[in-house]
Amino acid sequence: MITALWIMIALAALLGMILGYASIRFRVEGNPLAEKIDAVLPQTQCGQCGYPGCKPYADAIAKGEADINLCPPGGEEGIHKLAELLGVEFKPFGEDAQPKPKAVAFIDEQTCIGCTLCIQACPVDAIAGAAKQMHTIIAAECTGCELCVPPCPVDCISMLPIEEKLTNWKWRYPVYELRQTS
Amino acid sequence: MKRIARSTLQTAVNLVFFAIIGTSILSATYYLTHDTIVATVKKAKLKLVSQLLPPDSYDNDIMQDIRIVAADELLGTDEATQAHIARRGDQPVAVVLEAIAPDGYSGKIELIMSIHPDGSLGGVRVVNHNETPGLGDYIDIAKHDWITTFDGRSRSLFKDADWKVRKDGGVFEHMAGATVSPRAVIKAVNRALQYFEAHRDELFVADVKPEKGAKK
Amino acid sequence: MTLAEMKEIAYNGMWKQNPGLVQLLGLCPLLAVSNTLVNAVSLGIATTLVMTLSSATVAPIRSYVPNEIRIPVFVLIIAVLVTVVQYLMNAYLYGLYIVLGIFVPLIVTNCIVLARAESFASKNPVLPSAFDGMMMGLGLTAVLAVLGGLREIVGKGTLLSGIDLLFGEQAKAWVIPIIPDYHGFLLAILPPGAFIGLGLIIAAKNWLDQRAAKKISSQPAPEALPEAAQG
Amino acid sequence: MLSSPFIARPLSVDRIMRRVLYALLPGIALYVWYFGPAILVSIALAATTALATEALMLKLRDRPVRPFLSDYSALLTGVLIALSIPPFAPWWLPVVGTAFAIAVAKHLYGGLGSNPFNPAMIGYAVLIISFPQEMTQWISPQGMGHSVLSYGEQLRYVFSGVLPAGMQLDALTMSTPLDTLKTQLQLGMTVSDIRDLPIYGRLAGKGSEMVAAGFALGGLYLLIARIIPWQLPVAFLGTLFALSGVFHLIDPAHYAPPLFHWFSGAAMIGAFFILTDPITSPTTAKGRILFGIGAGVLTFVIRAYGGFPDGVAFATILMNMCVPLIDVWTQPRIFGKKKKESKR
Amino acid sequence: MTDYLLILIGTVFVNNIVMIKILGLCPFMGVSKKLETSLSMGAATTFVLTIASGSSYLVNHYLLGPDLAYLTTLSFIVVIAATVQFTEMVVKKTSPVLYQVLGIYLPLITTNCAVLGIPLLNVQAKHNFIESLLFGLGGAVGFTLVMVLFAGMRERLEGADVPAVFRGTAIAMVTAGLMSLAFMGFSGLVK
Amino acid sequence: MSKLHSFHGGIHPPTHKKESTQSPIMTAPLPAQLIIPFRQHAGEAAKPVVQVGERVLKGQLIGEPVGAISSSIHAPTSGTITAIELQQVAHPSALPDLCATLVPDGLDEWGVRQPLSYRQLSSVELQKHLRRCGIVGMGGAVFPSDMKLSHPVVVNTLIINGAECEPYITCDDMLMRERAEGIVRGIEILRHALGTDAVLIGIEDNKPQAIAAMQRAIDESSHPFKVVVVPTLYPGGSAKHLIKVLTGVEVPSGKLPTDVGVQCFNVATAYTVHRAVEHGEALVSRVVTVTGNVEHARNYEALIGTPFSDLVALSLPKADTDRYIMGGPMMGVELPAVNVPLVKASNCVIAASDALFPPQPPAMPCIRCTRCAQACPAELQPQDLYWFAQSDNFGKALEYDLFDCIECGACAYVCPSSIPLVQYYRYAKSEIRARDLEKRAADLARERHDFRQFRIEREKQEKAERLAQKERAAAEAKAAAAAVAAATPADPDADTDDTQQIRIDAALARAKEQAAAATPKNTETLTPEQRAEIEAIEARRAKIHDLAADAGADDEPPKNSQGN
Ligand SMILES: Cc1cc2nc3c(=O)[nH]c(=O)nc-3n(C[C@H](O)[C@H](O)[C@H](O)COP(=O)(O)O)c2cc1C
Ligand SMILES: Cc1cc2nc3c(=O)[nH]c(=O)nc-3n(C[C@H](O)[C@H](O)[C@H](O)COP(=O)(O)O)c2cc1C
Ligand SMILES: Cc1cc2nc3c(=O)[nH]c(=O)nc-3n(C[C@H](O)[C@H](O)[C@H](O)COP(=O)(O)O)c2cc1C
Ligand SMILES: Cc1cc2nc3c(=O)[nH]c(=O)nc-3n(C[C@H](O)[C@H](O)[C@H](O)CO)c2cc1C
Ligand code: SF4
Ligand code: SF4
Ligand code: SF4
Ligand code: SF4
Ligand code: FES
Repeated sequence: MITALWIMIALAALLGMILGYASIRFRVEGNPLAEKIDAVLPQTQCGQCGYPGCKPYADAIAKGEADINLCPPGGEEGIHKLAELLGVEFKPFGEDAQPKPKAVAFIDEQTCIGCTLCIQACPVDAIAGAAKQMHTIIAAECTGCELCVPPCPVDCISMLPIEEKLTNWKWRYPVYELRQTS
Repeated sequence: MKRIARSTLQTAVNLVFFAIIGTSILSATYYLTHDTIVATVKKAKLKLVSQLLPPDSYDNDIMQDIRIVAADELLGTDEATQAHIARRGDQPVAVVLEAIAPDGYSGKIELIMSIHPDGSLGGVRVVNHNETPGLGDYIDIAKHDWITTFDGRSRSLFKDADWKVRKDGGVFEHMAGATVSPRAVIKAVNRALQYFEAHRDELFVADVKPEKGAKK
Repeated sequence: MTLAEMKEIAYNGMWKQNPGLVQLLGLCPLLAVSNTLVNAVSLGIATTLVMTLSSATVAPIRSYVPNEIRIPVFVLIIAVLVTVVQYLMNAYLYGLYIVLGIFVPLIVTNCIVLARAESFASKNPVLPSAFDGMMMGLGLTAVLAVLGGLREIVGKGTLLSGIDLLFGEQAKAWVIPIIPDYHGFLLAILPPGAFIGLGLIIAAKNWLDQRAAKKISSQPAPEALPEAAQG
Repeated sequence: MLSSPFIARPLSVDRIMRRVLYALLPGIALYVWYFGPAILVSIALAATTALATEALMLKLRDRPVRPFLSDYSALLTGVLIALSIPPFAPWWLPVVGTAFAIAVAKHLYGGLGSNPFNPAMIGYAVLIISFPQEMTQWISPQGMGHSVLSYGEQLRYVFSGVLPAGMQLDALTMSTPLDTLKTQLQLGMTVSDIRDLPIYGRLAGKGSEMVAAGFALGGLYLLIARIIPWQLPVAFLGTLFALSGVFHLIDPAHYAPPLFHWFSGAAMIGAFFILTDPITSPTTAKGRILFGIGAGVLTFVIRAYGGFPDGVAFATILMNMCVPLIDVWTQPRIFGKKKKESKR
Repeated sequence: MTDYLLILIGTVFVNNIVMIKILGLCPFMGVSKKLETSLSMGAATTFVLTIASGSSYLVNHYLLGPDLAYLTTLSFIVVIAATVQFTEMVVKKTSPVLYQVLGIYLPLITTNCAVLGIPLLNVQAKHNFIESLLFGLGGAVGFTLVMVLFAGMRERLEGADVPAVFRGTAIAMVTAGLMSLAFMGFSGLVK
Repeated sequence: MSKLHSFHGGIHPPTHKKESTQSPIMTAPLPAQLIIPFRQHAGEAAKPVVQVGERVLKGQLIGEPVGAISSSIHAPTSGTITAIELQQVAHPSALPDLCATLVPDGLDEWGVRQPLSYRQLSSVELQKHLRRCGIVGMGGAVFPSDMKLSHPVVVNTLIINGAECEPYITCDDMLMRERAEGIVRGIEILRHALGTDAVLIGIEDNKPQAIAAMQRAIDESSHPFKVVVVPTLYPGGSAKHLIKVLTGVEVPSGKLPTDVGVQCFNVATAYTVHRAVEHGEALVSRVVTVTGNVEHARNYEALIGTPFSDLVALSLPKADTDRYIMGGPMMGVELPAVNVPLVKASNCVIAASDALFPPQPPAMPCIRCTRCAQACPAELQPQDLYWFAQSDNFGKALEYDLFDCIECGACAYVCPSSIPLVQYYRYAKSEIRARDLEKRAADLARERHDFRQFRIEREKQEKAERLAQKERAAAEAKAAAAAVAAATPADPDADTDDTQQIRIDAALARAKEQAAAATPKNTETLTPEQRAEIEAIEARRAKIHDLAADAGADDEPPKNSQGN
């Protein structure tokens, strides 16, 4: 009984010391993983994930606080990439977070009053214009995040889905019906 | 540097604290259950022996009447085992021996048997084996009563040539398609009997006490 | 602990986060000792006991354990509990103890025990933790029972064989021969049978879940219809 | 809209499978010649079960039944299982084995083309592990002078397990040449003593060596018709030959000669019909050689030291496990690249 | 020498820790989705297992002895837990992605049944120090081997038309079952 | 004779070339209407430079190149431009593209032609001329030929591709038979521009007449060109594989032939170069094979923009013809409609019917038989690529060198499971490209987002500084005022005046600031291109507005659908 105690005490003391030392010696600062996750996110900065932008969401995933299926702009592909990066199972979108077709914002300048509110809302500076002047969306830079839509006092911003042209046309997945051949 | 030292020490103390509590509880349980466990193990072995020897055929404490048997080729053992001796009055009734058949279909087959002083078998049981379930495992009493054919057999009744399965010209039955396992058992029992013949006299002289560290 | 919380914990343990089917933790005993119903349930109960106690122990001390020795301490607690259980079994259920073999001490390293200590008990108060431990244990036991029963029936054609190890000789009569004169399908009681059997059970759970999901998604439709008509 | 190319060479899966089935015919014919027609019952049972299970699984999986039933792959699996179990087995043996092979080893993975393990060999492995007794009772060749059952009696035995009065099962069956070799070696006989036993012919088992030769003949046709790649049989048989040759040279009393290994058990049918299953073997030339060598080594090791008389089936599924890795690690160089740097 | 070789062959193939002994399954199932991670996990486990079987031999032989056998489990697991915790800190420091990937399984190496199972089996089989080390190494190599093979198959299965209810873990279980079936082919190699 | 080399794989489909080589090339009659797409070449589409209603002459520029990789478009005959609008073109997507409609006036009146004597010209000047003439590769890739002449490294071998390996197509064959002299002259121009000495002309051995004609023309011209007869093996005409066969050199994956000192041109390209340089003729017509399910399979010299329907009608399609394929049966595309126009890339149109091209049986799963790998000239593992493509595992597909696939279709040709392999590869490739673009857009967005955060931070700081400054100024002013007040306590008027003045100053400053703020705020960081783009957007917006006004309210986003 007493020997048992001594042995366990000695063991515990030794191991405790090793661990205590190691915990200081191998302390990790910051979280490089978040960067990797951020690189996978679509950078739309739309906040649909419930976080104020992509980086915060990445941080939350890295900390294990957020699920990987919250970013609609990333699409299922994005979830797959996250799942792969993190080595977890793929998880489909929830009911409320389904991705929408890609779109760009469009300002009806007939209605635009040049209030600059949308400029302040746009996270990627894709709106050009000045106070009391018509505003324009630089389509190539617009990520389609829709953040500029609600602030507009005269509802002149609409989201136009990106239409298919020869330049962005994609080959379809080959679907062949397995016909019953007699 | 100081921080490291302090953290190191703190962690150690913490862990030691839990170790003390844990060890205490554990030791307590151990000592509380120790006797019961010893008794249970004994009871289990007695139950096994009772299959080989009717309990009313002897009157000594068979668990205390023990002889240490050194490892021997004839027994197939590679470390010392315990032989239990049954006596009625002062007369030896039987010895309970352990033996191993090394050449089963998939490895060793552990046997236990009782042998009367006249060299006849009280009974044989397989305690441990890895034979193919459904094929070679009929040597196990739980599956088949084949093993009881040994009851009462002895080397004076059967010559060496008889200690074989029928297929090889012996007297022992076997199941079609699985002769490896019974061959191994028969061979091992025959050898154990040979061992008994050679050591009959020493075997019935008991060592005093069961030695610690010997095989349970 | 409110009733709703309890329900949630119970549902998690038994179905949604079932250790054996979803979390895939605690697989070793699940697969190794599920060759008969009796073995399976016995080990399941032992594990449940350990889980309840360990969660209940970890919860109150969680704030006093520094992070770097968190695991050693938790494991130490679990090991003590397991060894206690082991000695009790050894003393009072010797036959079963021999059959379950190395898997009794291995409850220590049953992943699900530590996993619950880490992810639930170390963040919650005593009562919910103990309850969580118990429900997780029971969830595992349930899977063990189903798998054990399945393997026994397919493999041997019986149920409850080995019950005498728990209740003594007289219990031998309780064994139910499900398929009389059965030839025995050895695969089921060997390791491959364990894996495949668990795979089938997981698939069955998936199937039930999918069916339930389909029901849910098709149910609200009629309710939503009048609304849509208004709009 | 359809995409190019708009023309194709008229080759199809069912044609390939059919040719493999034809190639099995010489072996089967010799089988019947030497061991009687019981095997045909097994083949019929296994084939029917294979097709029925395939149809059932396709229905359950909501896939079209017709095109997959007529691709003959299930049939081939069934026939191969029937050929690998004792011809005189009770009726449920081929049925259970084939049903397991098709349902679990093939369709749980998505059916034709997706299964990582050779279904027939999985079926065989399941059977030998679950029913070793039934699986080791091989019929002894008719030529050996044992009394032979009439067809009716054979059928009756297969379906009800009842033998005509006075007939002993032992008299009809024997353990196979490989099995006998193994058990007799354990009893201290030497290889040459054992091979003097009446069940042995000139190369290997009497009768079974001819069956193996029949399979080899069919295999050569497949090889010439370019249905199977040469690397697999060559690497497998070569390795088996070399290994057994070396061991036989060193210790002829305890190791059988190479030709014995070639012509007993499933070596020939394995080399040409089983290892070559395209779905479960590697796709690169180098990979196929590795696969064949691995299977050869495993077969020899299991035959010489293992618990099963023949190792071909286990060697096959053990190597099946390695196929994805072999494929990844033996990717060939592509046009315009120096040497493929390893993928990982 | 041949004895040692037989121990290795025995633990890697014949009595493969995962497929035949059914130990260490949780990480086997959990960390085998990708080849790379399974390799890393195998390496980490090999490290821990070898150390664990060596150090627990020392603990058992020099500290405990036959009288304190009841402390075996307790002392082994504490030693193992500390080793793992140490490894965890080092991995966290040196490879954050690996840390994230091994995730819950890294602390769970502690509770990888194999890591406690092998030392306990060592005690049961009365192995000496070298044998204990080899047994640990062989077990770990066997673990890594089947995990890598399994990961390879799972990667390929990703493209297969697996029935919906079997997708994911169910088919992985079936695959593990068939692998275990294959491993039974080794039975009898080392008696 | 130099030693021939070989490449892995390849197939021998039935060639069906006899049908269309029975009669000589015929000049197709002038159609009633020509439709000329502005995107006929690889790279950026040309920009229209004519107005609707304008009369143009044959060879007159109607679309000018935009950007580096682009080419010119010319009027194929004289007539009036009646429309510039979106019209259906020969593209598998069946999507419309910008085209000019030209109604010929029947005069076929050439505009200015400017023949050059190339020997005096530098390579750069020649390139400019070819770009002006709209010369692009006629071998199928329609890559601007001028770009292929401008290369930074030394090219020591010029390879002329007369292989024409695809079944059915015979336009190069006929061109070589009938216009070998022009081709040889064109080759000499190309050789001159590249500055090479060695010229190898690879022709498959199933075209003996073409080989003889070319050899004769070379002998007559006394250029040291070498005609090399190569074995018939599809896809022996692929540039990289022809180079391998002729020189033994493998063009490294991801590299261009010029990286190994070789350049490759099609025979028809050489011929158009000859026409452009020595006759000053822009590329306004080409030879095209019409074959397949027709009564008279033959080759036509047709104007670019001729509707295929006109050409096909000349050859009398058989009754059961139900679809048309542009290009060969191995790599061609099914035409979305038969009235789409002939473009520079159109070497062949095949009338197809189920009897001629039986529909593929339903695809079975891949059985990993590796017949595809044995046939793949790129030495890929098509079955693996397929496995990854069909399960959307694009990362792995890339790892297995998907982009080295030349889409030759050899794999699908031999596949016993009848899997449309090439279609899977095209699908995977276009998904990967799209994802690449998305990735780049995301990177850009991240950059811009970060920049914006930085800017906001900076502005905040500046504002704070300005505020501090103002406060400081105010404090100073106050102090000064106080001082003044203290100095002149007896003069309250002066006091008010001064403080008034300060207030006014402050107000002025404020106003100025506001004015500053009103200058376009978000435009300071824009590059000139972006400014240009904004202008373009304005223009486009105006147009869309017009359209919207025309279309009425229907085009509004359907608001009610979201109304719940
Ligand atoms: C997988 C397998 C397992 C076997 N297991 C056993 C066994 O456990 N015991 C046994 O005696 N024979 C076993 N055998 C049968 C032996 O190989 C051998 O055939 C048999 O013992 C010879 O019996 P016979 O002389 O009656 O033919 C097994 C055979 C196989 C194929
Ligand atoms: C996977 C497989 C395993 C087989 N195993 C054996 C075996 O263990 N022994 C054997 O003799 N024949 C075996 N066969 C059957 C032989 O290939 C062949 O049918 C044999 O020549 C029949 O003769 P036998 O009855 O004398 O063995 C097997 C066949 C296959 C396909
Ligand atoms: C599969 C394949 C087959 C080709 N076949 C030919 C051919 O037969 N004749 C040809 O001139 N170009 C063929 N090409 C195009 C050549 O690779 C190359 O683009 C062309 O010869 C370059 O000449 P150009 O720029 O003058 O067109 C083929 C390309 C591919 C991918
Ligand atoms: C050359 C060749 C060999 C084959 N060998 C086997 C075999 O050994 N076992 C089997 O089940 N199917 C075999 N098949 C059939 C088929 O490939 C198999 O059923 C697939 O594995 C089912 O997906 C073979 C087919 C071919 C063409
Ligand atoms: S939803 Fe996606 S795109 Fe939007 S902010 Fe969150 S991570 Fe970025
Ligand atoms: S313009 Fe609008 S939709 Fe586009 S990026 Fe800016 S805020 Fe988002
Ligand atoms: S299409 Fe691509 S993969 Fe197929 S043969 Fe041609 S190059 Fe190879
Ligand atoms: S040819 Fe077709 S079936 Fe054969 S491997 Fe290639 S893709 Fe698969
Ligand atoms: S229970 Fe054994 S590893 Fe998890």
